[in-house]
Amino acid sequence: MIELVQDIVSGTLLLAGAAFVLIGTLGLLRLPDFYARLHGAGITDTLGAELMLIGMMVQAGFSLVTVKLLLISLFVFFTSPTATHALANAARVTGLRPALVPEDDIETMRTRDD
Amino acid sequence: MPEAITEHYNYWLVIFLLMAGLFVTITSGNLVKKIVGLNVFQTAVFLFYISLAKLEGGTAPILTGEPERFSNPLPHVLILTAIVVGVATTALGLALVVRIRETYGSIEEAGLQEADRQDELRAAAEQGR
Amino acid sequence: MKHIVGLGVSLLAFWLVMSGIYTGLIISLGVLSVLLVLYIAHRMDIHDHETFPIHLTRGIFGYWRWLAREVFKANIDVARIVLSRRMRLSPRIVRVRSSQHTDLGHVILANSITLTPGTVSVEIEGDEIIVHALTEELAEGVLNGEMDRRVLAIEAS
Amino acid sequence: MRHHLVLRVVSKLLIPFMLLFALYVQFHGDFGPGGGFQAGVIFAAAFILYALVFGIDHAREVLPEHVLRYLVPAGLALYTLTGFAGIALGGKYLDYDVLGSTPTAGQHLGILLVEFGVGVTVSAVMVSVFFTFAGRTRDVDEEDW
Amino acid sequence: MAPDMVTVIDLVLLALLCAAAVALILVRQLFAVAILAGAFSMLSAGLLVTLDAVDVAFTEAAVGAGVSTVLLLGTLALTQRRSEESRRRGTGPALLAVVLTGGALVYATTDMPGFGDPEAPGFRHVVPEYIVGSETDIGVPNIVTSVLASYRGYDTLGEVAVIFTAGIGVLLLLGRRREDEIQDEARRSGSGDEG
Amino acid sequence: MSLLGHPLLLILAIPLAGGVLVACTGRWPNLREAVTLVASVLLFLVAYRLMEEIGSGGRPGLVLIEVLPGLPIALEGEPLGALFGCIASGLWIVNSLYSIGYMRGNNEHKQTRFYICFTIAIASAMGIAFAGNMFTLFLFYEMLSLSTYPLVAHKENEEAKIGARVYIGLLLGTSIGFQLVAIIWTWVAAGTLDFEPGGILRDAVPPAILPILLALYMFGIGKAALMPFHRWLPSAMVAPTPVSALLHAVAVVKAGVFTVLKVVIYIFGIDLLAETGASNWLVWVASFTLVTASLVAMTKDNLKARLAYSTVSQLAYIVLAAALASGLGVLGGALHIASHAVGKITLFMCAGAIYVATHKTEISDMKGLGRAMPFTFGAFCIGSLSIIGLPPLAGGLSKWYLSLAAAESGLVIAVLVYMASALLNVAYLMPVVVLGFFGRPDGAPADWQHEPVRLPWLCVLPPCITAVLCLYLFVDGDSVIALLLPLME
Amino acid sequence: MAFLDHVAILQVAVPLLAAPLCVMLPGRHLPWALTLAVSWFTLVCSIVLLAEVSAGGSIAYHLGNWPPPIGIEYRVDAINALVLLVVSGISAVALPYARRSVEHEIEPDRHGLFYTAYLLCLTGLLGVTITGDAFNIFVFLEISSLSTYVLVAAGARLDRRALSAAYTYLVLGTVGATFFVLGVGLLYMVTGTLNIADLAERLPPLAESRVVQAAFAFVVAGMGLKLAMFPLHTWLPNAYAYAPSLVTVFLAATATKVSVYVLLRFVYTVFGHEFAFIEPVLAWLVLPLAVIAMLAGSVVAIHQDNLKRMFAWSSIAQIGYMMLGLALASASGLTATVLHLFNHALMKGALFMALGGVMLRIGAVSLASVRGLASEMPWTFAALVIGGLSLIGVPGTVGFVSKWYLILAAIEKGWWLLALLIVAASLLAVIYVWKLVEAAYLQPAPQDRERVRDMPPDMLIPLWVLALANIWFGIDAGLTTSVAGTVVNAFLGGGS
Amino acid sequence: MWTAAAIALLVAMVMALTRAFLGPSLFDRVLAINSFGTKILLLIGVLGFLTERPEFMDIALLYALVNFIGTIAVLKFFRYRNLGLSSPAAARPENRK
Repeated sequence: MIELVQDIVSGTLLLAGAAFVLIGTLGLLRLPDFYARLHGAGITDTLGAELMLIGMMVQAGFSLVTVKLLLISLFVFFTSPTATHALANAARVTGLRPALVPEDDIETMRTRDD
Repeated sequence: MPEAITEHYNYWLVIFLLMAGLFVTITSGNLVKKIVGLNVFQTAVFLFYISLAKLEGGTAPILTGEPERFSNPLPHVLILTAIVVGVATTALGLALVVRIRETYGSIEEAGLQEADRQDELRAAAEQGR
Repeated sequence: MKHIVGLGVSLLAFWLVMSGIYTGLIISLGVLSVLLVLYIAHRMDIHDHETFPIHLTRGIFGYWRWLAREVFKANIDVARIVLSRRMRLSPRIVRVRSSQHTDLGHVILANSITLTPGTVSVEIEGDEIIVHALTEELAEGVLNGEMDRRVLAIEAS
Repeated sequence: MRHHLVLRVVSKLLIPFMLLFALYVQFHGDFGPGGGFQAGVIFAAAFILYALVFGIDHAREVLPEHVLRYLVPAGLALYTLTGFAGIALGGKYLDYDVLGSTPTAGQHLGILLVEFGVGVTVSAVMVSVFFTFAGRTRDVDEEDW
Repeated sequence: MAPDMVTVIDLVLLALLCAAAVALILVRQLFAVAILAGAFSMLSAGLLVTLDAVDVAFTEAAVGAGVSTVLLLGTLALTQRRSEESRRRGTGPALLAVVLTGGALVYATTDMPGFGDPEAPGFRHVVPEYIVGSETDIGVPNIVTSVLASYRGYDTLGEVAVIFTAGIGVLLLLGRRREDEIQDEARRSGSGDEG
Repeated sequence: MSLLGHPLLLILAIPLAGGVLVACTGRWPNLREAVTLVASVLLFLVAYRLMEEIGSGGRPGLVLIEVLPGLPIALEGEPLGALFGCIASGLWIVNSLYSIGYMRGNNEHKQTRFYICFTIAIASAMGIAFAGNMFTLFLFYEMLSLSTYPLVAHKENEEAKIGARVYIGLLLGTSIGFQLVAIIWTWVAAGTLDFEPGGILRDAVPPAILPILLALYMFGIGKAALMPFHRWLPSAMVAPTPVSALLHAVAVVKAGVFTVLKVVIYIFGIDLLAETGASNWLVWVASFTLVTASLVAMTKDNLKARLAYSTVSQLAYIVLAAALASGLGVLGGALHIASHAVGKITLFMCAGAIYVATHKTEISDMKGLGRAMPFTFGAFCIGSLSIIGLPPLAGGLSKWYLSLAAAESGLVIAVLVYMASALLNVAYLMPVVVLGFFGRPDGAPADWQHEPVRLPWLCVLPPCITAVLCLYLFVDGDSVIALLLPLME
Repeated sequence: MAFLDHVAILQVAVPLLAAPLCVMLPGRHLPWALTLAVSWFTLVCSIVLLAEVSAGGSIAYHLGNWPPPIGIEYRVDAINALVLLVVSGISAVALPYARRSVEHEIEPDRHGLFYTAYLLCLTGLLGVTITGDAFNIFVFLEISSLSTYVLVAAGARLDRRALSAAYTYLVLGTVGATFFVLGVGLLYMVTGTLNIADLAERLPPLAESRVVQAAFAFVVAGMGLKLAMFPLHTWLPNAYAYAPSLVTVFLAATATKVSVYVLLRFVYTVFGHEFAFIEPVLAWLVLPLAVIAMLAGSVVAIHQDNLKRMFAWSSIAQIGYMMLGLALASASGLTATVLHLFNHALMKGALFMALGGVMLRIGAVSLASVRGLASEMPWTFAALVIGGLSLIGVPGTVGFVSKWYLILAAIEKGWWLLALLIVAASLLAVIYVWKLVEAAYLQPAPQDRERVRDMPPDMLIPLWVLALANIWFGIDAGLTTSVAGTVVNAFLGGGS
Repeated sequence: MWTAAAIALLVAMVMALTRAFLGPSLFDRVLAINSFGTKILLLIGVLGFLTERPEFMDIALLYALVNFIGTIAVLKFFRYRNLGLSSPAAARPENRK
């Protein structure tokens, strides 16, 4: 009985996570410019990954694997926004312009004293 | 799928990989790319070894206390060693590329050959006097 | 000192939960390893409050709960945009005030912004965070200052 | 200017765990995947991260070059000496059986020692390779960019 | 059911690897080459996991994610970003060599034990002794470790020597600062040599 | 007899030790040349004693070291070798004397190197003379080529360089290219390389193959200067005259024809050749060389060049004799080695003396010179007559036996060639003598017409000695023939 | 006695231990002294080993005390004892020579690293030679190769082309090693073992297997790259020409020899010459390539101006000789190969040592720059001439002995043309050696060159040791031929 | 369920790799690869469950820890054109000791 619940819960989480991963990657593929794609990738990294990891944790029950999964999710939680930020920052420093941003915003970017 | 394919598809893809890596290594005119090609080539060979270690229905060769069918651990060991060798080669190759760039000002094979030729001519001219 | 002990304890815990093998040898090796890492951390000079924000533990879980909800909502929004046939984007760059007093606070805010899909912090400039947002609504979500307040709150605790 | 605030903070948080994870991998090679080489690489990766974020000069202060100079050969020497220990104790080269009271204990000790040797050399080499690459400044030609 | 899925994953990863390899042939930008190399490493790590080679996968992951990309970028930082190759030289002979290599291997595959075939000699000879011995002789659950460090510990010693060599080599090649080198150069050409 | 005192060892050791001593005493020219002379005299004494021992039927042998399994460096005395050794060592004394005069008279550079190489060359010649098997012979043969290279290139100018290049190229080329192959073939076929009376190839090689093998040997022995591999001889004329004497008379070409005879007698066996007719083709080649070289010699105005072609022609005499594959032929060939040696060395030393005195090389410039240098031209005359084959000079004896052999073989061509060549000899040698004594110098009068010719006595004496030797060899011909008789069996 | 029990492993383990110690040593002289001591120690080991196995037996040493197919085994028989002797002997002779040469050519603060790399190279070569395990060969091959790349690149201080040469060598060498690994993998696939003796036992029933055939192809191709078999030789000339003198001496004398040894080992021990498919490969592929190498290498050598390059090309030709003997697959042919392995090391060692001395004195080694130098450096050039004569194959030198057997092998088979081609190749050698001789002895010295002294005695003595060895083993070839005979018996006599 | 997750991940990987190939900017590639790494991590986790081997988690953990080093190197690469020189942190006076 418990196993069944475990299966259902973990399955749901897993599939939901997988769906978000897919959507996020679709965004990565579809969105028009680099800055926009960052957001798409963000979906994968956050909700998709975390949900899947939680799903796995549920499946694993109380064990060493769960602990490791928990650690993984923690680290992903810390590193993925950092990486995204670093990348965005690098792009900005190099002067990559975001598309579809109103002029004045671009000006904001330009006036940086780099 | 016919048996011949199911039994060997893995090898064939690995072989394709190997050929691609070798191709890049030989034809690329850029020294860095050559090294990367070499890496791909080596990786393909590693995968080849690991493929031949795979056992149908087997599992990672770590004893768990239950009787199990394990994939062959020996190629894994060999490839561990080979990967290390590969990394070492890559590091050394890249270091060489850096030095080449510093002394020649180019990391293109064509540029290098041209420079070497110039060296030769200069040496000949110096000694000719 | 407080920080280094805190770091040590958490490292030891990390080892113990990871290890799963509790023989004398392994545990003693673990202790040695933790000591080594602490020594290196000491040399690296990274065992200040930023390394192991032990002082934040009280408020952080509450914040995470809130953040998780925000992240979830934003995710749905962005997912909808991605899935829509014509992606209606109005990307923009906005400057978000970041009223935190510490670097750590700024970082928590910036990372939280990045974590919520639809907004990515591009740069921290003084007391402002430059954010790229996918749509106007999403930009509003960070501009309203709610996140800033909450981060301030845990920072203060 | 406070670029990379984020990086700095997150790295500070992560690096100790990476280091410890490396050591975990080092000492749990008997039970799961991993061993000296992998541990060495991860250990080095942590250092590389530190050097990337805090600068190579800081990293050199943490791990001075003269220390590195001895760490690089130390691991290999440890490994080789373990081999010679086998001979000294009446066995063959790299014979671990004679190292301990029982063959199994000897094997354990031997494996521990050699894996540690691997780890030390690998991490030291990786770090020093990175240091040499990153520490080599070059006048940037604008045309290259 | 489960093994089938593993097979599918295996196949897809391999196909992606091949795609990455082809892309590598086509790309000119060195930075993209570096990035592709990273992808390549990740894919092969994944593939190695599906092939049960966890230790190898672990190594590949550590190396690929931690060191090689950084090294490649470091090299690019010290050299240049764009590959200037305008034409490929000697594609004909190269293709011949490549095709010969591939042909020889494909020729060999027609006679090989099948993929995963438990009757392959590799599973019959020597290895059973490792599997038994790892527990009885050595007492280490990870057979790879016991083979690596004990049965074939000497190979591993060689491996450490190789990595040591690389370290020494890089130090010998790049260990001096550029300024020292330029000074050395000037000194040599200035004073000349005496015996 | 202790090994160290073994005459066969001494025969190698004396010149080599002489070489070392020369190297050590290079700074004091007088001492250096004294060493050379002492060594040459000692060597001749040993060689003479050996000849006596062999003449009385002794066959001393000595195995030095086994290089490869079954292939030792072995020395062995036999009549032909004893004769050659004796001639070479004897002429070395004369040539040393002459060298001293020539080198000093000409103020040549790097004299020490010259003397060292000279001693090594003599040692090699001795090694060839007393080689116990084909392998040892080959070893010393190559040593001879190499040690004479610096001598040929002695002048170190462009001309010398090119000449020496041709010299070493042809000698090494033919010896490695043909001779070595032939030797190895022999080894494969016969399983031995020892010199054995009657040959070692009987039943070892199918008769059809014998001519090919013989050709490999004959062309491989480049020192015998069989056409078309004769070019090195004229090229080597750039060398100082003592060297030319060494090449033409003492060591090199003699080593060549000596090897030819050795191969024919001890490897193939006269009988085998006679039975199979494997050497018939050689008759033609040798005859062609003989006649052609003589004709070419006539066209040369340079005295040394003319003498060089004369040598090519005279060598062909001996090869032709060997090709006749008869006991008489062999005897004649052996005799001709000796007679040509003394004759030719006389001629060369005379040519050298002329050069030292007047720096003249062209025959047309020597008109009337004989009157200024009567001794030199007198010796030249005797030498020429000996070469031509007039009794009572050495050449008369050898040519007599050669003609006999040709007649005995029934090969008309051989007879014709010998006869024709005697005439040709006259035609290219006598004009020198005639012009020298009776010619009237044309053009501007040369120095030697006004003041007496200054010549070191060491340049005059040696040709006179050898001229006398020409006579002596004829007179004492019987003892030489007695020595050689065992060859005819 | 413990030393005798463990001599096989000490041979490799001692230099391997010395390498990390060497890098810790300060200064310039200590690393050199350590390297010297280790080299001499390995020489002693290899002499002991050779003495023990020369009766035809073999020594086995089980590393880690695991019995062979399970663990790695060291197995010494006549052939690898001989190669060990070559490697350690050349190293032992070269090191006294090295001190000044390295001081001249390597930056003063890099000597520790340089000698460490050298020790690793030595270790690698010895390890490849002595091991009885196919994969272990690869590992030690890579130790030696990686250190070789570094050592070659160390020549960049004098000529930057050393860098590009090292790079080319690295790429091709790695491809070669990877091919070799692939071959070994295929063999493992069908036999389940990596031990060479075990492989030899398990392969014969698989003679028809295509996997084995492919494995053979890969091993040959891989080793062909490593040993610079024509047309896979492209890395060699520049690598030898621009490497530091010591490195050229050591590599030219040993590195390719070790690869030839590995190839011999695989063709004759692992596969066994009775394998049906090997004969045609040898006869129709290796043999023609060897002949082309012999001729083409010499022809190219004739046209070189840089003397190190000239002799590097000559090495390619000489490798052709070795491959030819191997491909002839007869007793004499193999004898020739084994002898030439040894002999060529002596010649090239002496030649490159002499050139190193020239480099030391006048800083260049082109034909133009050595004009008239013989009178200033008489001893050096005398040794150079001896080496050159040996290269030509003049009797009384080692070159003659190997050429003798090679021609013998060709004639035994009745292949006249081949015998003539071999001879023709030696004649080509006459040409390039003579170019050098003429330049050094017969040309006037250039005006702008200052007069120089001959090499210092600590460099001359090693050089002359090798030069005299060239003559000694050419006159008394008993030792080498008896070892070669043992080897050939083991390879051809009654299967494996 | 695991199968579905695995397939979804594979599809996502294909798409991410496509983005990496397409570019157009370098940052797009890096982003794609970074995201690709996350997927590999997840895939390895899923594989661990598929084959019931918990050891795989260590690999996933490794990726979680080190995957972003590459991205940071890219950042440094673009920002400072050098991996070692003048780090941002070192540039801060207060951080210098």
